[in-house]
Amino acid sequence: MTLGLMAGLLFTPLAWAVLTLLVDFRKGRVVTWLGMAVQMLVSLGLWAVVASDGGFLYLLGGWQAPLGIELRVDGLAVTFVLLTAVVAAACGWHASIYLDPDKAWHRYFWPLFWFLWAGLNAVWLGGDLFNLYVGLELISLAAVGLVALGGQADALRAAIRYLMAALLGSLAYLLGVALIYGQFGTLSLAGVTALLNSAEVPAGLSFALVLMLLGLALKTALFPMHGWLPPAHGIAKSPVSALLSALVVKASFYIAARLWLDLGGHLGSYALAQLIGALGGIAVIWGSWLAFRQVKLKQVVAYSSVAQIGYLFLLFPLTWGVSDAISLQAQQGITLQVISHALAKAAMFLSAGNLIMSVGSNRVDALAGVSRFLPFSLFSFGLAGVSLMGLPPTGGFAAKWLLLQASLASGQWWWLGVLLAGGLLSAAYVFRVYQASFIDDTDIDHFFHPSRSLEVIPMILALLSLGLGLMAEPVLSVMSLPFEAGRGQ
Amino acid sequence: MMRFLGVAIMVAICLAFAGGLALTVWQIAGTPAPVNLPHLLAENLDASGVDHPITAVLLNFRSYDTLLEIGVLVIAGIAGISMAKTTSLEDPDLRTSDSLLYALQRWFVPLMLVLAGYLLWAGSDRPGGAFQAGAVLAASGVMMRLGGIPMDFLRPGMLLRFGLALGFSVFLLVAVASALAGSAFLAYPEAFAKPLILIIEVVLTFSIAMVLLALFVSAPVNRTEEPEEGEAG
Amino acid sequence: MTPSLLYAFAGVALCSIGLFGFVRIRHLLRKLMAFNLIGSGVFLLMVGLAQRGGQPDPVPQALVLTGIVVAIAATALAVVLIRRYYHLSGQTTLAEPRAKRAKPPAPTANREGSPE
Amino acid sequence: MTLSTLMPVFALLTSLLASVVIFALPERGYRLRTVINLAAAGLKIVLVGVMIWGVAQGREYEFAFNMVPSAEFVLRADALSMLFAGLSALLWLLTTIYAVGYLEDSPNRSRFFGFFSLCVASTMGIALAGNLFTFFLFYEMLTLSTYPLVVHRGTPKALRAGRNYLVYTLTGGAVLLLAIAWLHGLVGDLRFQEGGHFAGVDPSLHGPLTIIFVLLITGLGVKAALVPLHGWLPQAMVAPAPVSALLHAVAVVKAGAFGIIRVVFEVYGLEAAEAMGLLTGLALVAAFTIIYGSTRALYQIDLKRRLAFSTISQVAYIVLGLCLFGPLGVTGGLVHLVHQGIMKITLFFCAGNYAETLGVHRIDELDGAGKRMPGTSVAFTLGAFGMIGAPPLAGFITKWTMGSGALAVGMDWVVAVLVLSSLLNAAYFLPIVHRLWFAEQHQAWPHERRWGRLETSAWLLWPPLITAVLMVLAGILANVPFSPLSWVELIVAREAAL
Amino acid sequence: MFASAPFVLLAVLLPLVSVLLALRTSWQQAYRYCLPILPMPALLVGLLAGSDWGLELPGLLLGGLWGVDELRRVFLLLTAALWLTCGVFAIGYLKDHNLRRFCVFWALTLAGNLGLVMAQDVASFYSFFALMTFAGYGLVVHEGTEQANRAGRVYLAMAVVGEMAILAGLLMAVQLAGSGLLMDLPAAIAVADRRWLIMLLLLAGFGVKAGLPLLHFWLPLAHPVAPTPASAVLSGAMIKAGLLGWLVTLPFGEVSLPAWGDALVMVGAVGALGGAALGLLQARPKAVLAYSSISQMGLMTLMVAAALASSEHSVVIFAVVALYVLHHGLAKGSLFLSTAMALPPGRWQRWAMWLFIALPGLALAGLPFTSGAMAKLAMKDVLKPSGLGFTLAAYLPALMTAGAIATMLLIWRFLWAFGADARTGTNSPGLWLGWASATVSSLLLFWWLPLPPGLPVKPWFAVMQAQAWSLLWPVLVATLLAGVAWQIAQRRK
Repeated sequence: MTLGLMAGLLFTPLAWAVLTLLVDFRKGRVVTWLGMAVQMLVSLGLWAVVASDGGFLYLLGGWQAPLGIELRVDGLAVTFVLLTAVVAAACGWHASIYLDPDKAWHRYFWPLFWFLWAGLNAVWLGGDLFNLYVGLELISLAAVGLVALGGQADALRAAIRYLMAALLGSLAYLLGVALIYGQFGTLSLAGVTALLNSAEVPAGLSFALVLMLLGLALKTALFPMHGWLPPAHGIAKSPVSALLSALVVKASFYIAARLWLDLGGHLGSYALAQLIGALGGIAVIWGSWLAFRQVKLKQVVAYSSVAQIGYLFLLFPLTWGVSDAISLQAQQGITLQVISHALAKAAMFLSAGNLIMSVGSNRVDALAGVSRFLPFSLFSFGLAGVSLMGLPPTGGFAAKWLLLQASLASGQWWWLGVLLAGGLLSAAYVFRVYQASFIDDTDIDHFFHPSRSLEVIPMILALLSLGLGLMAEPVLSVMSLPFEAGRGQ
Repeated sequence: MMRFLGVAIMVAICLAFAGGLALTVWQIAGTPAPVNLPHLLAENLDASGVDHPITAVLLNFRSYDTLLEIGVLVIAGIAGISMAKTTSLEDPDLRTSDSLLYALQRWFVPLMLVLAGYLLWAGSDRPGGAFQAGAVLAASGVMMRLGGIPMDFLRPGMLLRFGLALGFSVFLLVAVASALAGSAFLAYPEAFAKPLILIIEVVLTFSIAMVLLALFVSAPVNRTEEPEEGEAG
Repeated sequence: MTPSLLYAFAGVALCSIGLFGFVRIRHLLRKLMAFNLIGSGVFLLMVGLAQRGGQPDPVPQALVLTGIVVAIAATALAVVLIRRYYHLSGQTTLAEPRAKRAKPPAPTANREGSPE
Repeated sequence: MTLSTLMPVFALLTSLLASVVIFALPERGYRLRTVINLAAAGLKIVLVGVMIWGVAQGREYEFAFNMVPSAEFVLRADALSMLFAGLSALLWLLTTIYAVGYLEDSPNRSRFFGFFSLCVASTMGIALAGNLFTFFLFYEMLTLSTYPLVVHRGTPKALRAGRNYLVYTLTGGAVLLLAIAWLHGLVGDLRFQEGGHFAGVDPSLHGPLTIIFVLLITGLGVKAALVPLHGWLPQAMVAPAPVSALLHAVAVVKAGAFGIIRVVFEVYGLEAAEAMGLLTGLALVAAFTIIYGSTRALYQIDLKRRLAFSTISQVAYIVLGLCLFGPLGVTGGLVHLVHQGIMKITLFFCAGNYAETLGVHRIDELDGAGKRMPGTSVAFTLGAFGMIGAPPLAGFITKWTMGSGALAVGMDWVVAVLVLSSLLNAAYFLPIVHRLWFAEQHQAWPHERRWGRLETSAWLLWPPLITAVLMVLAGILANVPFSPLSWVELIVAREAAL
Repeated sequence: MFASAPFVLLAVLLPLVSVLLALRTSWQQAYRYCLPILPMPALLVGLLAGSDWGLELPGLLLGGLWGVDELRRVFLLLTAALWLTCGVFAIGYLKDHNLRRFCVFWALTLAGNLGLVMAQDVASFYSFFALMTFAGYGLVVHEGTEQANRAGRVYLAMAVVGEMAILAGLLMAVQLAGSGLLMDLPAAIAVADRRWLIMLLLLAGFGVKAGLPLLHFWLPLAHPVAPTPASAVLSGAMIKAGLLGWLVTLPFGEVSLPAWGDALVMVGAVGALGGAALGLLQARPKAVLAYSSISQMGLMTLMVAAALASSEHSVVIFAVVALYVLHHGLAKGSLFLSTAMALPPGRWQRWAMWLFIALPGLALAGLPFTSGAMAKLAMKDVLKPSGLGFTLAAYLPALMTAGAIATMLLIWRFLWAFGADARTGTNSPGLWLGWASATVSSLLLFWWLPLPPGLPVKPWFAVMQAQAWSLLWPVLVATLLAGVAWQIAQRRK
């Protein structure tokens, strides 16, 4: 049964990419809905399988680890696959209604969308270093394609800047892979970890890890290297920016986290961990401050992504040199943060899209009076904002709570400041938008009312992010399932 | 003054980077690799259905990489085409009527096609294979295109998109077939390994050539304006 | 100091030169070429390092092949984007245009492709 | 999942579901919305009543599941929570009736009533919370659900008040989260337990525990409007009357005070807090707040701002009562939680009536209002005298028990504070009463609205009268079994028993 | 015992329930006519009460206990009688402007006054005391003139401060006594270590109401501005509440406090003489009467001082104080009512009217065969210095005579001032009936009212004849002085 699921998971996105390439936008829309349903079912099935009897290794092409490529299907990976399924389905559904079918170039939206989805799945499940590189490339190029789709000069400039940053990041990562392959002779992550735990470790190799983390940080837009993200996510179409902010950025972080959890213990150092954590902290403060000052609504949400990404990098200091229990708690916290941020950010971008479409301008102060005539989208924007702020009962709060506990237990109390200040600052820019919409100067309803279903999707995502707070326990239970290597072929 | 400072800093960073890298390489060179992959490869080579090790790795052991890599190529193709908004790629005024080039083409194009064929066939036991053949084909296409020979299959229509997708979809179908047959994704059955790889190679060659050519030809001529989301108009 | 290590160190040199070029150069196409330089440096290093044990190791060469194809795809996409960007805004660098709606400049005589 | 575990959840769900349904209702679904509102309020009172009866019999209502690996979500109905739950359930019904009348034809009422019942749901959650984690959860939900109510009118002033409100409450929330997380890290997940946890704690923990206590009190102090943190309350008066009535008399302000009660009583425990010398500091802050609030109230021209400052000083009574350490003083403090709620909501209802019917917002425009609106003015006068602490009303009971409690413990300066604050209360309430009854109406009402026979619409008139009667009864029949005073004595008895 | 309970409850509840009459403007006139009916149940309780009448109200406040003992019975009689006569007077006096408001505050003050007399537990005593004070404010500012508002403000400010002092004192006392009943307080205060503070607070608190010097400022302001029936009640019954407060809370009979006795004597003396001196300077008749009340309260303070100083005599002194309170209340009530009467045109009726107005005044001064004489005699033989142990006891008789002279002078001043602005005309029947009943009750009814049991039983009329001269000479001296002053005034005019 698991084989069928795995094959389905790998096959469907690529097959649908090709299928949608051959048809135009309208027919592509119908095909995509079908594909989304299949993908959702497969992801759920896989999640259930892993939830019942633990993670397993999936050998592609039947070849054993060092020679062939293996896919590591453990709790964490499956949780991310399911998350991708949910968010991508929502964004796809929203895009199918939001995008104007008559434009000629929109026919190419669906193939790129499916390739992106395939790339994401490849990265979540990847167990082989070089395979991860190719997956990353797949995602980057698809994302750049989506950003540049039908765009004007600004969109293209953002796309190029994004492409350059992504490529440089990938190459840095590839350089690291080359060094590790040179040292260990194997490309499989599990193999390298086993070797590291058993044999003595040459000191020099930490440079390779630093390189890889640097590359991945550049692709995740960590603080000093976040220049490319706001224009790219800000200018792209709303469903695209939702996809980018919620999932694409997380892919490179996911790889960095896996590397850190497996190789960090031996190759990393306390100074490196604290440096990355510090960069994360600055990102939270600086991102929120810039988000507060943006004039355009989508730029606000984009900079908020930069800030929220800062939280993720707190994982590094909190899992280095601490007891397993604390490290597990930190991992759970970060997983929750990733999931709730993905859901909330997607909801925020989609509802921002709705608001912009109805108001006719993407400036924040043009939102006056929306609260009276278009409360539903605004309400989902608010709910998503609440989750970003990490206020109860949302998932953001559960994540923040776990991170607070982990940083307290590990004695690194200075992360408390970052966590709390981040919450407050994000409250600042969310409520600034809210305040702008509450101004009630016009009685006439001159707003364009988007179709009902466009407004429902962000609300569903926001409610999921809200519900996550209450349902944190089962989600986390699967994530931290012990990984039994080698079961199943 | 600022420029000089910027350059100086950048030079310093690059030198540090180079130094660190060199040091790491020197240390790695010092210690033997614990896992001897080539030896392992040699043992399984016969099971891969191809005698040339690189092609075996490419199309059998790490065939998933190749599949995704072709995907990357197709994405580049799609993105390239999506840029071109003209109805036809074949812009009439791009055609030059230079008789010398025309004559030269008559000699070179067939030669290149034969070369591509050879490269494709040699892949199984000598260096060569789908990528090299595809590249040569694309080069010949470019030459013909510059020479002014109309290539209507390059017009953005069903044909172009089908060409792009052909190679990738065949590869995908083969991969899924093996999965449905019970073994893992992309696991060719022992006996059919060689013919399957050959089919994939051939189809890939065409697709790669098509993608590269499409990318070259997609002249960014644009007439309709599409305002950025939320902009006026 | 087997000859393969020589390739590795050459790769290192190429990488650092490429990095310098990539960061400093403003013009997009030249930046792209610098990127390709880094790429080949990395590939050289990968193969060089793996070969230090004497006989050539096919796996990195296959990887390099794949890497090259990916690099080609990325470069091709970049070129298309740059040409389109140039067509739309007449800019060859990523700097923000001064005036918000800068009208694309009149095409210079030697530009290949159809006059606008 | 027996009935006793689900009861608190039902109590919580009544208003949660009500708010969801109301949000979905279209704007013109007026009748349906009112029916839902009232039904939900009535159902909630019934549920709370059953729980009160059950708790009196000693039954245990508890619902728990662990929401996040290290912390669990606990809803528990004990005597103390029933006090606050009962108060907010009762006053929610009255305020709903009032709000229906008040927002007769104003725009987006669905949004208003949706957030209104959401806010009461979070208040109910705060009352029923079984541990600090759940308490914090509902504490923050309260902030979020009250913000839209404060900025309901959308005027720039309201928005500024809303922003100010958020800055205060969110910062307070962050500090509280820090404290709870630290406490959680230090001693693990603490359920509220009568008698508190730190009775015999080893002295080494005293240092951090004191700092945590200060942080907890600061976090809770923001909502309880203790002096340095009270800035948001007067400005939030710009909200519509039912909002300022329910929120600033019952929900928000009491949540802070209730939190402080929970922390001092059932987390630290009175003996431990006394041993660590925490109570004296708190008592000083509370005393200063009482005096400061009353003096500031003297200089307010706007009626609702004066009531706001009076709220600030009155809530500090509760905190002061806590610090009196003896059973009597604590009883005084707790019973004031109920009494002040009833009295203050009466005053806000009347202020709302004056604003809605006569368009009067300033005190000096109130001349002769007694003749024009006798019903409301009688309620206001009773409320005013209650606040002053004139016997036989509810305020007197509180001051009497707190006074004797203070003397029993030997803190005589507390009696002086009580006397001084009663004088100040008299100083800022009696002139209003004078204007109501004895001043002649010398200029026309700013913009008067007629409702036929009654002085104002029935929806607006009955709630203040009912709460006024409640207040008088709470005062006169203080010793009747289920009166606030005897219920608090039950709580203190159980608290002291351990 | 049980039969009395509903009566006691009715006595207090009837005025409270009557407030409902104010709901409709149409019932306004009905309310006016039932004003005198309100105190009737209380009068019945006063007349028929046995010494152990009581009503247990566990639910009320902190456990209520209402009841009447001998001391309270006299106060109750005085209060009920006075409110009855003034109620009748009010029917005629009141105009329709703000009538309902007046009736509501009248009823509330009456309820407070009656309640505090009958309350035996601290909570209800203090509740009714506060109700009377705050409702009294309504009566004081009824006219609504600027002067009335100013007087009201002063009245309220001082009253609230007094209330707070009482609250603090009672708080401490109850906390020491451990029980909520009034009768346990004196014992607790006697043994309290901070006894001086508690006694000071209670003395000052109730002193504001009783008009002690330096705490009396509100009295001369409030009385003239209040409507006549209100000022009559205010001066007659409400001031006595302060006195009652002292009697039931201070530790008489527990411990003798000579020091406190001396202090109070001085205060009483200053009150009596100072009040009279200031009274002479007033132009308006009601102001003069107000100061006369202050001086009379000064005299009563002397007796309280004596009781405090020598605890063994306190029971007898209580009885004399009660008698004096009764006498002063009724007399002062009728005097105040007379200020609002218009003099009849006819010469004979005019002279009769003057005589009847003067008689209560002369009674105050202690004319033989009047209630005043009896009160003065009882006071004289109870304040004999020999029996009392404290230093200033010797001056008491001298002070009493000085007091008598001062009172007589004040009466002449009152008559002169009344004569100056008296108007001739007809009075409405309500006014006649009210005034007549007040005067009759002061002069004649006094003798039939049940006297406080503690008094030594004596053939009072025979004693008066014997002591006639000692009673008369202060009156004659005062009349002589008044005549001289009148001559000087005539010549200067």
